[in-house]
Amino acid sequence: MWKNQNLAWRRRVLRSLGRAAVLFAFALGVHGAEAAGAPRDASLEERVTDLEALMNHTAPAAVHRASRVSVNAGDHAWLLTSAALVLMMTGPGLALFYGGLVRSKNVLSTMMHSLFLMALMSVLWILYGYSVAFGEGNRFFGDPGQHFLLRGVGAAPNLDYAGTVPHQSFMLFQLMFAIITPALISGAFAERMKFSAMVLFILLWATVVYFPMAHMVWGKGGLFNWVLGGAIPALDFAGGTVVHVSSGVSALVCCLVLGKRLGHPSTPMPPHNVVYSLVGAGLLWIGWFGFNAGSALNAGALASAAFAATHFATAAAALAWAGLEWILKGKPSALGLASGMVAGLVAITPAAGFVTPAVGLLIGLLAGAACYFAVTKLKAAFGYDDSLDAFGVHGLGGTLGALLTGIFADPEVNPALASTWKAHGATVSLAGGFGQFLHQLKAVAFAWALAMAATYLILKAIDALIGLRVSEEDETLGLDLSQHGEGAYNT
Amino acid sequence: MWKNQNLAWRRRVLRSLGRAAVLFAFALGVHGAEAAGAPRDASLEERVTDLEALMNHTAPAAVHRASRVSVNAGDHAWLLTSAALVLMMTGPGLALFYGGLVRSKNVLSTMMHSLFLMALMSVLWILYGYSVAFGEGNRFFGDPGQHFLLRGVGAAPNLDYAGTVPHQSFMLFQLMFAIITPALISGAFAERMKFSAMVLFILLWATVVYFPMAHMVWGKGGLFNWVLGGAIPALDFAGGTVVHVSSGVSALVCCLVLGKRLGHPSTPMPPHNVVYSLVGAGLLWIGWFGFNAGSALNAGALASAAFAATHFATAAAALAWAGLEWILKGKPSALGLASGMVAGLVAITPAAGFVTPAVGLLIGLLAGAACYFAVTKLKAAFGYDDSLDAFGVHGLGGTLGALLTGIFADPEVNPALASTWKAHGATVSLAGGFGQFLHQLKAVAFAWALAMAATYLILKAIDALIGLRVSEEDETLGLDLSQHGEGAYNT
Amino acid sequence: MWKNQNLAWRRRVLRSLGRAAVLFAFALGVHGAEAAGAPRDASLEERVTDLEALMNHTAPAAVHRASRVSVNAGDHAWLLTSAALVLMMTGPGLALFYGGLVRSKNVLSTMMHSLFLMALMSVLWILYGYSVAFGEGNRFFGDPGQHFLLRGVGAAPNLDYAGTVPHQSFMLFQLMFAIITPALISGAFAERMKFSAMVLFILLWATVVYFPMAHMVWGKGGLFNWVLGGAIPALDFAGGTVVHVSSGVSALVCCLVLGKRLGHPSTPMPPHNVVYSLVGAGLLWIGWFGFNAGSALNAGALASAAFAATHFATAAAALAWAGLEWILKGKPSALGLASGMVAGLVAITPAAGFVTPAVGLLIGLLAGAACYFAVTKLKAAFGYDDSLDAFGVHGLGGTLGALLTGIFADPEVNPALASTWKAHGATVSLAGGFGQFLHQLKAVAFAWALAMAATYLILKAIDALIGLRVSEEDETLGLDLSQHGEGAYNT
Amino acid sequence: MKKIEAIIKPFKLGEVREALLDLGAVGMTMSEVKGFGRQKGHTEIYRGSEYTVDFLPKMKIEVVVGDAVASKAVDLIIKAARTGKIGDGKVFVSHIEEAVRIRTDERGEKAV
Amino acid sequence: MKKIEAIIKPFKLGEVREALLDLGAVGMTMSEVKGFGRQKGHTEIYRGSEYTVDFLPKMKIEVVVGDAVASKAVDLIIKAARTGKIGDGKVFVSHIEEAVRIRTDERGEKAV
Amino acid sequence: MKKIEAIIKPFKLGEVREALLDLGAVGMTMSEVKGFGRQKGHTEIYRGSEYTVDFLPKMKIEVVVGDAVASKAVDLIIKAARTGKIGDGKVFVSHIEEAVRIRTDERGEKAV
Ligand SMILES: Nc1ncnc2c1ncn2[C@@H]1O[C@H](COP(=O)(O)OP(=O)(O)O)[C@@H](O)[C@H]1O
Ligand SMILES: Nc1ncnc2c1ncn2[C@@H]1O[C@H](COP(=O)(O)OP(=O)(O)O)[C@@H](O)[C@H]1O
Ligand SMILES: Nc1ncnc2c1ncn2[C@@H]1O[C@H](COP(=O)(O)OP(=O)(O)O)[C@@H](O)[C@H]1O
Repeated sequence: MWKNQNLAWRRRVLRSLGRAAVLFAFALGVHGAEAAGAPRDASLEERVTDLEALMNHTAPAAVHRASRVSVNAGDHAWLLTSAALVLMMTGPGLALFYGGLVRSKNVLSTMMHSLFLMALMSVLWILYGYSVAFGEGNRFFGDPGQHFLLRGVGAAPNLDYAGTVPHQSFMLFQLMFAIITPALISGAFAERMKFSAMVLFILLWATVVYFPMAHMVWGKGGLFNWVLGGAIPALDFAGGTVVHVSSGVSALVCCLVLGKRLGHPSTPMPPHNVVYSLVGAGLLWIGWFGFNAGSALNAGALASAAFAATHFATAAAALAWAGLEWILKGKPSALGLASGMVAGLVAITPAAGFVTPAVGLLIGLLAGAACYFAVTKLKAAFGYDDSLDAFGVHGLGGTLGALLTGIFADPEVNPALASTWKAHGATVSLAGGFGQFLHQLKAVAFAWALAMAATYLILKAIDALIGLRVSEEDETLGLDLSQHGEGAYNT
Repeated sequence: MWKNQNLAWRRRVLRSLGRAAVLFAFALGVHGAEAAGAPRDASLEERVTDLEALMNHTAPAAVHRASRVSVNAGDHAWLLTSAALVLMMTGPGLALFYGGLVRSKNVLSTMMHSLFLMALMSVLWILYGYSVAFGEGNRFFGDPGQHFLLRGVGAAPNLDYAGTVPHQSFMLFQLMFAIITPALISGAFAERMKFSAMVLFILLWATVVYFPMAHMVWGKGGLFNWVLGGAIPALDFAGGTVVHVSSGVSALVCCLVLGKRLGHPSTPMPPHNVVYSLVGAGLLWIGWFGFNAGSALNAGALASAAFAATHFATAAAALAWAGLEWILKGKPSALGLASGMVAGLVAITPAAGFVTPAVGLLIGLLAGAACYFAVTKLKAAFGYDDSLDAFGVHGLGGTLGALLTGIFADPEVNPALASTWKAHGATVSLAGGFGQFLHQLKAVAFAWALAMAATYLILKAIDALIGLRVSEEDETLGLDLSQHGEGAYNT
Repeated sequence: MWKNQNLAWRRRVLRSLGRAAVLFAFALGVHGAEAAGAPRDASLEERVTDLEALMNHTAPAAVHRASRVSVNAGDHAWLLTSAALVLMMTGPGLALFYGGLVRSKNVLSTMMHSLFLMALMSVLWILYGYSVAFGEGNRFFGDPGQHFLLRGVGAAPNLDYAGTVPHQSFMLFQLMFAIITPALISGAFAERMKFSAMVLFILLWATVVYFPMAHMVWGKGGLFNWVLGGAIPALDFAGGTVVHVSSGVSALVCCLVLGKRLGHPSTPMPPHNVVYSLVGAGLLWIGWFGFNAGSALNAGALASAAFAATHFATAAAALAWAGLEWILKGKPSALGLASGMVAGLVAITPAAGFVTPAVGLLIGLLAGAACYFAVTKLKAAFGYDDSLDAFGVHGLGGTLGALLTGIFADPEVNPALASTWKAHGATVSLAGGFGQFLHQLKAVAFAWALAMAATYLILKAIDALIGLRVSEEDETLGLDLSQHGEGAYNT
Repeated sequence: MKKIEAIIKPFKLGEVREALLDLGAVGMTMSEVKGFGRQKGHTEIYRGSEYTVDFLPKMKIEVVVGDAVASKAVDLIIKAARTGKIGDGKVFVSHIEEAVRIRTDERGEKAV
Repeated sequence: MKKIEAIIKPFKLGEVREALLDLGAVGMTMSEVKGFGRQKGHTEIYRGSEYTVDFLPKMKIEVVVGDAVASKAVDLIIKAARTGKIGDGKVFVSHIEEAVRIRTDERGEKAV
Repeated sequence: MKKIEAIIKPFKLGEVREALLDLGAVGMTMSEVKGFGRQKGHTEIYRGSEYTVDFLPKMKIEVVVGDAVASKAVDLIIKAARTGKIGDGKVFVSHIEEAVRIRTDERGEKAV
């Protein structure tokens, strides 16, 4: 009785809030539909077995019978912590890392790329992004309306994705990835893209590149999903193809389509505040523990392994980059060290939960060296103006990591590798080797192709529609003033 | 035998430390009085039921019988993490957010407001603050001596407040709230208040406003406590009235009593470093997950719901503020986006554990818009100089959030709403609606009244005693040099 | 079959990577050798007892029988979070704290000291550092080859060190301590040491001071280990002797051997950016919760106690330092407050898990005052140039804390104190008192002696070999340009 | 033409600018400088080491004007910048031989 | 000797420097200044309070040259600094009585 | 009166100040500038792009003194600022027609 009145009241309030409210009221009405049935009796032994399962980070067998406990608080604590860490990577982490690298007249606009996306991507996510990425659908994307306003995403774990934590927390954790990925691209078009064009670009890019890629690699039934029935099982622990290849390759297209910054390369454009970039790099390293070890989706041994591989790869890549500078240029630079860190973090991302710390170290060394040469030689050779090296670090580092994952994936680190392999027959080997290398290659190639084609088309469309670049005058004045009407530093 | 010698030795050492030591020795002596009796036998079934209870974030029934396990490590991990996150909101979060907004000659004094309170409030807390807030007492405040030097606050959970984590950790988590609340006020009197007056003001304000408000809303038997027997059950998940209304309204009184900064409004006083403010805002967003999702006091489904509502409200409010700027001023600013974030975080605070993500989004939209107009129109219309908009954002955002909580609170998100409601009879509805709206209104009105009256009286008293404002000369020179004898930037 | 092919393939790839690969292949081959035997049957009661044990943060008795669950996810979540927090202390925490204190021409080189060590120490750790510190060996150091490339450090808990989390996570947590300790020293030689000499120095110092000290105090069978059979049981919860005495005393030797900075003390060398230092101090405070409360190695009551003692000591020390400035100099400074925080954090480190919050407060007060006088009077009296007061704060604060731990250690806070005490007979008392004070004194004296002797010899050797100091010209130009070829700030 | 250099207290910048605008000046150039003079500096303390900062933040305004208005300009600046307290600053006047507007190549008084 | 002071748009610094080098100048000194002139400033908004920034960032180049090359130098600077848009800046020339190279104590035109 | 402008190496500021004080100067004004000269700049590298920084940080000291002491002042400054290494800087002397102390309206040599 009262409840109905209550709902009616709420509806009255909402109606007065205009058209948008219709959507909300709908969502409010359907919320929580997934309530579980009343628990049936379970024997004491079953109950103990259920507890043991949960403490081993597996959904209790009891879930379809009479689940008394469904969330492992330790797993959940780690997942929530990780979600916070991953968001911290974008703001303030990436915002500072990128913001320090540009000239002082563009620092706010560059940070805005990251900070605005924290808001924008969250809204896309709740509207259709999560549905496209993790809803049920075909092998390319999920049903865009399935989780509209997050209906059906509640307290109960989603057994397909993360059996011991609330589905809602899994959704939140994944959102943080959807936020940082497009923000990474912004390194390529910093200091010259119109803010309105940036917003439109990311909106479309997320819709046709990120959400589908996430579905293909991590979504149930996705083309490249290695545990939930993908035709081409590709290993991507925390986002080598989904996050780094997709963003890094799109970044390359961005700087090619937008063209160079005024004055590049004749005028030097050194970072206006390297301290910011070092702080940003530090926060990225810390936050990346949430990114990679959080991708275990529980606080078990796999999280530990991913944490370790991440850490040693990062250390090794930092030493590789700074060491090469030392050898080749005579001095190791702080920015070089920080760049190496990021390169290592990128390359270990797809591999983190599949390889030993020693292999992590090796991947880091290779990534540090490869990205160093990409940024110093390749960019110079081809002459594109990748302002903050989004392609050199994320595109190439991600590609390298994704391919090496195929070679070094180790069932002793991640036992799921062994079992899945058998399920797929002898020709499919997930535990490293040439077979898996080919799967990785296909997934990477697909990600390259999708990112290049989609980015190119979207940019061309936006250019025709509203223009991509700010005017020469605005670029000279700086984007902070011309796009946002504010200056970062005043006395 | 030896133990007595040991105590004697300790006392000897302590005595030599002067009069203060007497208090300490007393505290040392009584510490740990709450040791549990020896466990009595429990059946295997009882033991399993106890484990299940604990894993479901409830204190085992066994606690009065033969508790073998009393802390859920997952809940505890999340609570400790949250406590750290909430402290991070004050230092460096708020310190940077506020510090960036002032002129460079006042940045240290502004950061000092936050950092000094991290120390000061902690000492008040251990002396009497925690006792007043969470001790047993009347409906307005707890017995100030009950937990002197934290006696009686030990390893065993306090079943009234948080049944699956050590009482001590609950106390720590709550302390972090007591730290940030007065620090929020400092935005109103920045750039002109004497440091000594600030210290005295906060000391008194915390004593007569914060600790009692916390008791009334969250303390056992408090007037507005909705689960532990309050006469006017008001919902305040993580501090809408306790934290934001109380600080924001007091902020308004502060800027009215102190008067404008020299030169305001004819001389523009733009932020000296917007980058700092953006970093601060990012850290506030991250830290607020600890604030709101930590307020679930465990790592269960409620933490997940609070995390989600917080996140989407913040994103929506940021878009609302920046969007309004874009529409009305032609350009969305980075500082506007960041201000919107804070507005959303504030408004969702009382509602976080009671509403769905979709409602969170709605609250965020409303808060972003409301605070935008408060800061741009209201302040200009009334002409007070709220240096950093503590009232416009915290006072109004907090009020809005507290009232909306009454409307949108949803028992499907927080089942406790339904059960408590029944316990209070049909006239009392906690699950949203007009009845609850009235309760919220009363609590908010009470908080407004208390904050206004107390702040006014305290300020007047201090003004008479030692003066509130620095001299004109000191204000011109800057508070960093005049109050603290140091300059922030040197070459 | 396939597995062999797979290994062969991996080896083929690796061989082509040159000589280094031999080491890796070896490590890869032996990885995971510690696989447990198949579980034998356990009764239901045993299984419940095992779960209870684990939830009480103790390894299940079952581990040698038929362990079904071996990791407490809550404990693990807290340990991983703590590891991330401790790394954050170094980068960006310490990097910012120290970086702000130097002149702008040396900020990158100073931050580089911290950031480079994040990479360097990690590599030493995986090669032999962890083995020397925590491997089995004699009372002074562990077998350097035991855990080469982390073999034998896997998912299973190490029952000697941390029974409810993966051994690998314990190793990671300890690594973060090995990173920050040498970074602390850098405060003493900032603004004048050659980068190459710094690298060589830390490499040797970690090898002969840090890893052995960690073994002696925390390693199984170490000379000063109080729970695993040390001859002189010294209490050092989170690193009073291991971290702060060792680094602080070495810092003193460094500034004596290197000599003063050009212009010291006639030319004032004020911090170039106090804001950075305040942010750094804030991050240190937050991160230190991981350092100290994480050192409980689980999320039980001890973590709560360590968290509380840490927090109140820090608050008290900050007030003590700023208060002394207020009384003696007329103004409390922001940098003074921050310095007090660090002093409190340092002094409570050895005591954190052994003392009550009230005693924490007391230790903080003493540490704040003691370090204040060390930095203002002692340094001036002796005239050494400890650029950033690494000795005054860490050397003296650590010594004070380590000694006070002997006096105030309380079995009601840490029950292990009582039990171990009995095991050693009546003459050995771990629970505070004169007996334990003597043990502490011995350990501290040993740490002083080792740090002084080793640091002196290493520095002299490096000076002879490649020289310790940059040229006068380079020092005048600044280390950022002369050592790293980059400037922090550009327009 | 004359170049007037005025070293003033920073917070007086607005008033001096207004005064010059009232005079009809259409251009001026300003820079942040540090001044040493009778106004004694302040003491700062960093971790116990106390030292005096003698150089205080000042603002330097440079304006080139025609000979005719120079002395009027000086008077106006002085009036606007004065607080009567020590440290108010100085005005220096010197001769400028040539002035050119870069945009148009106009020379002499037309250019200022 | 003459002192040439040129107030230019910051991004023109490189070109002006090249021009002076071409002339054979071996030294110059540059500082960041803020200019007020016909080029109107821009509006900034912080949390709803809008205000005009009249002083725009400019670069001041000071170069002391021998009398012989002064007018040539002025012309080169003007050419290099011109965009033709308002706000291009000014050049002022004044007389220098003595110049000394600190290192060698050389005086006069040898010193510049 | 004469204006002495000295462009010196930043770390020599203290000594130059002392020298001027010894002479009896009671005021001076200082600013941070960047100098280009024979002293070659240094190379910086950011992510592989190497470039030369030609403009080095210098300190400019301006002091207006009576005609009588001008040459003495120049000598003292030179002595104090010299390291003998390239890049020591320059001193320029020019004529000042009028000086005014804002606070008191004192004019001429009394004002400096
Ligand atoms: N002889 C001088 N040459 C150059 N600048 C001067 C000279 N005397 C004073 N100044 C400048 O004028 C400022 C104010 O001078 P000061 O002696 O403090 O005050 P007052 O002129 O009111 O006595 C100084 O800080 C300095 O910048
Ligand atoms: N009379 C003046 N004295 C000193 N500086 C001037 C004067 N007039 C102009 N300036 C400087 O020249 C700059 C450009 O002048 P402005 O009037 O904006 O452009 P334009 O010379 O192209 O008309 C100004 O910003 C200011 O720094
Ligand atoms: N002709 C000039 N005009 C203005 N400033 C100059 C001139 N020549 C040199 N300087 C300034 O003097 C500084 C030192 O000059 P430099 O040629 O490097 O050394 P040195 O005078 O010892 O040969 C330069 O960095 C520049 O700031």
